[in-house]
Amino acid sequence: MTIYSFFIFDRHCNCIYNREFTQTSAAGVNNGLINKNNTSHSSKLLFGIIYSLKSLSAKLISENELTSFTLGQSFRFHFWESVTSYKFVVVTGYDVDDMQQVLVRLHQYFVDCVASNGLTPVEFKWSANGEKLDNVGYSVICNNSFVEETDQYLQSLSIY
Amino acid sequence: MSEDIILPSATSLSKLTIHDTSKTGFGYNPAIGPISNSITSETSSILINKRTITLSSAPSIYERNITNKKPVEINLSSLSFLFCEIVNWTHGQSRGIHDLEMKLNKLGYSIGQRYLELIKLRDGIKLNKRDLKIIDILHFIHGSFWKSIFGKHANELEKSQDVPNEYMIIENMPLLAKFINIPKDYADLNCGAFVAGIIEGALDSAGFYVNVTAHSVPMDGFPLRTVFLMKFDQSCLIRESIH
Amino acid sequence: MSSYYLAIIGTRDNPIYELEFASFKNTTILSSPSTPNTPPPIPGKARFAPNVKELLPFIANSSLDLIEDAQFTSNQLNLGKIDTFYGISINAFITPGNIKFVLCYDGNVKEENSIRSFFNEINELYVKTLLNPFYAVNDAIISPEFDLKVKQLARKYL
Amino acid sequence: MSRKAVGDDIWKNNVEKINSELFTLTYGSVVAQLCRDFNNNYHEVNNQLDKMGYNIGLRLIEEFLAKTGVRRCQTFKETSEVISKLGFKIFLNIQPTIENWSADGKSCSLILPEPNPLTEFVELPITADDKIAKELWYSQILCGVLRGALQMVQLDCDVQFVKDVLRGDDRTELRLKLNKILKDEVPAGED
Repeated sequence: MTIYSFFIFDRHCNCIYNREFTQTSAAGVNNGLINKNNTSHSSKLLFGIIYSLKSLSAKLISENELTSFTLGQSFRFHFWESVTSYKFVVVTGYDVDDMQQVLVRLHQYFVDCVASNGLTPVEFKWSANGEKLDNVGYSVICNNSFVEETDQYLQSLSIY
Repeated sequence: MSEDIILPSATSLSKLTIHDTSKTGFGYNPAIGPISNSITSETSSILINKRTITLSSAPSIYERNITNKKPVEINLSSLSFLFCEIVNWTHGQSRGIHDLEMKLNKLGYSIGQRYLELIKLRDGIKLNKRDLKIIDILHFIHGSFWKSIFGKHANELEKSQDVPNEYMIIENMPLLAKFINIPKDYADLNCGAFVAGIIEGALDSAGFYVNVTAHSVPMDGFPLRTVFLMKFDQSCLIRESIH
Repeated sequence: MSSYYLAIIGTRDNPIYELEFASFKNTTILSSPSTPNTPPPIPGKARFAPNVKELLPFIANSSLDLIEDAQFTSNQLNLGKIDTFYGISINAFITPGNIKFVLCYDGNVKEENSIRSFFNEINELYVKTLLNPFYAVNDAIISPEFDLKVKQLARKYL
Repeated sequence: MSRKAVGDDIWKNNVEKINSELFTLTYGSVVAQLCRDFNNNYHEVNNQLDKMGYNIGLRLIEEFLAKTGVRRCQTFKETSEVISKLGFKIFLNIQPTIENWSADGKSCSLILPEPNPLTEFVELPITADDKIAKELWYSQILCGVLRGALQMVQLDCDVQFVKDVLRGDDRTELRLKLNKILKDEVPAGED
């Protein structure tokens, strides 16, 4: 059982947070990558798959929300979306079952550290070179307390 | 503008000219002087017969009870959201962090002027006194003033060991800083500048000319601990040595 | 029956409000035999002699020195009677924010308690004025509502 | 539990509260400063307050949803109920009444109680020219907050004041109009 990565997409389809964990025996600070692959092909692909699956599941079974899906025998993608269209995705080993509570908890960190903190942006308009755009702030979450607290939380889980 | 920087008092938003005469017979016009509102036979009869008259269709602050009304509460988040937006907006208007802090100080200043009079008024006629010594007014600021605004007393009040005109009020858990995580491009901004302005406005009004700055000095368990450093004008010290 | 001049003076010695009035009390008793040509006096209207009237702002202003002396020696808001000048008595009051209320009046010794109550209530009116975000310290108080309230207090207490 | 009861309950047990006066004076200080900065051009002041409110709305909605657990509303009537009984209650401790529904059910009025935490202590200055009473919407920030918050839940709305007791009107009335329900944005290159 493993947690591989954690993504947040905003309502403009941008990957505003991307955290990839490198599994080492010494779980702790700064293992892995933070916001390195937000614009990567695989990030975009992931969003595309989620987008399609979400539409599909809404068409097939109304009242049912997409929660997770597996790819082959190695990965399970866990999905939760806020009413405000922030999409939270955690990628784990395929043997991890339900992560809904974890995703809701991650959203709470987002509320406390990002949304409630008026000096960090919540509108993440995309700029290709990662530059700050007028009045819209940075394109990714680069708020230390959010990074620290979510890292700490995810790494404290038994499935990590 | 230069005057604003020395004494951050606001310019007037409403002015009357010599041509403005009151239709109701009430209202003072400084351009005309006491003739503008002298008692006429109409106003006299209104006053004598205790007639109620309506001067404006808008509700009047003068009809409200401000001294012993039940305190109304709102969500701390609302203030926090508002305050952050003030900082963001002010940031856009400022040339650098120092300028931003000055502007926040100025906004707080006018609030401090108001709070001083309001809180003293609420002490009631018997207890409402003017403070004559620096130490007395500081006890007031650290105590009932702080409590009225922030719901608790400030944590400490200290006098500088080395500099005779310096005092410090220390707050371990500043209310407004709670949700604010200063991003990198705000450098060493201290949002306490706003509260420093409130203190400065109150002290200046009370006749204790002072410069107040906010400094974050974290301690174990109190990452947001803030020291408000007050440097009093020499004239205050001279006055104390005379009286 | 005496006449009064009230001045509220800002922190830069600038008048922010003024009012001339006379006691509203005993107005009926005073119906002195006036000639048919002169209208009866308006109750509450100040009857300072013209030469005194001109001097009132200056009298109020010159009392500021005395008030400032008291400012950091007395912790009371109400300073009581601080001076007399050519038969004009002067009472004063300082708010915690150092706004001064000066009341000049002719005639005899006044009921100090009435003046104190008058001042205290004006102080409350002043604080209400100050709480309005569109009012700044040292602005003239032009609100008709304020003027009305002050006059009502004058009628009530003096 | 009724919506009102839910709002009251969250307000009572799940909100960190402060004395409203600091908020009132802070907001007043900002409005007065804007009037000076924009040289009494009140249209610009309204715009700026609206913008600030919009930015607040974008964030406030997150805290709101996290605190209330509200999911998507089925009708705009339901949305307006949530705004009044939960939103206003939790953030400003007031509950505006909703009335004046349009026939199509897409616009309604919120009547704010007076005084409220924004306008307590406020009187518009009366001078010879009463421009301020004709042009300034003192509480305009609320329009921005609602607009921003609603946009985040995919409701594109117009929000504006139509009456304000500060201007001498009989009540303070805010008009809410639903323009359209926004669709999920589609990633670039996907159709």
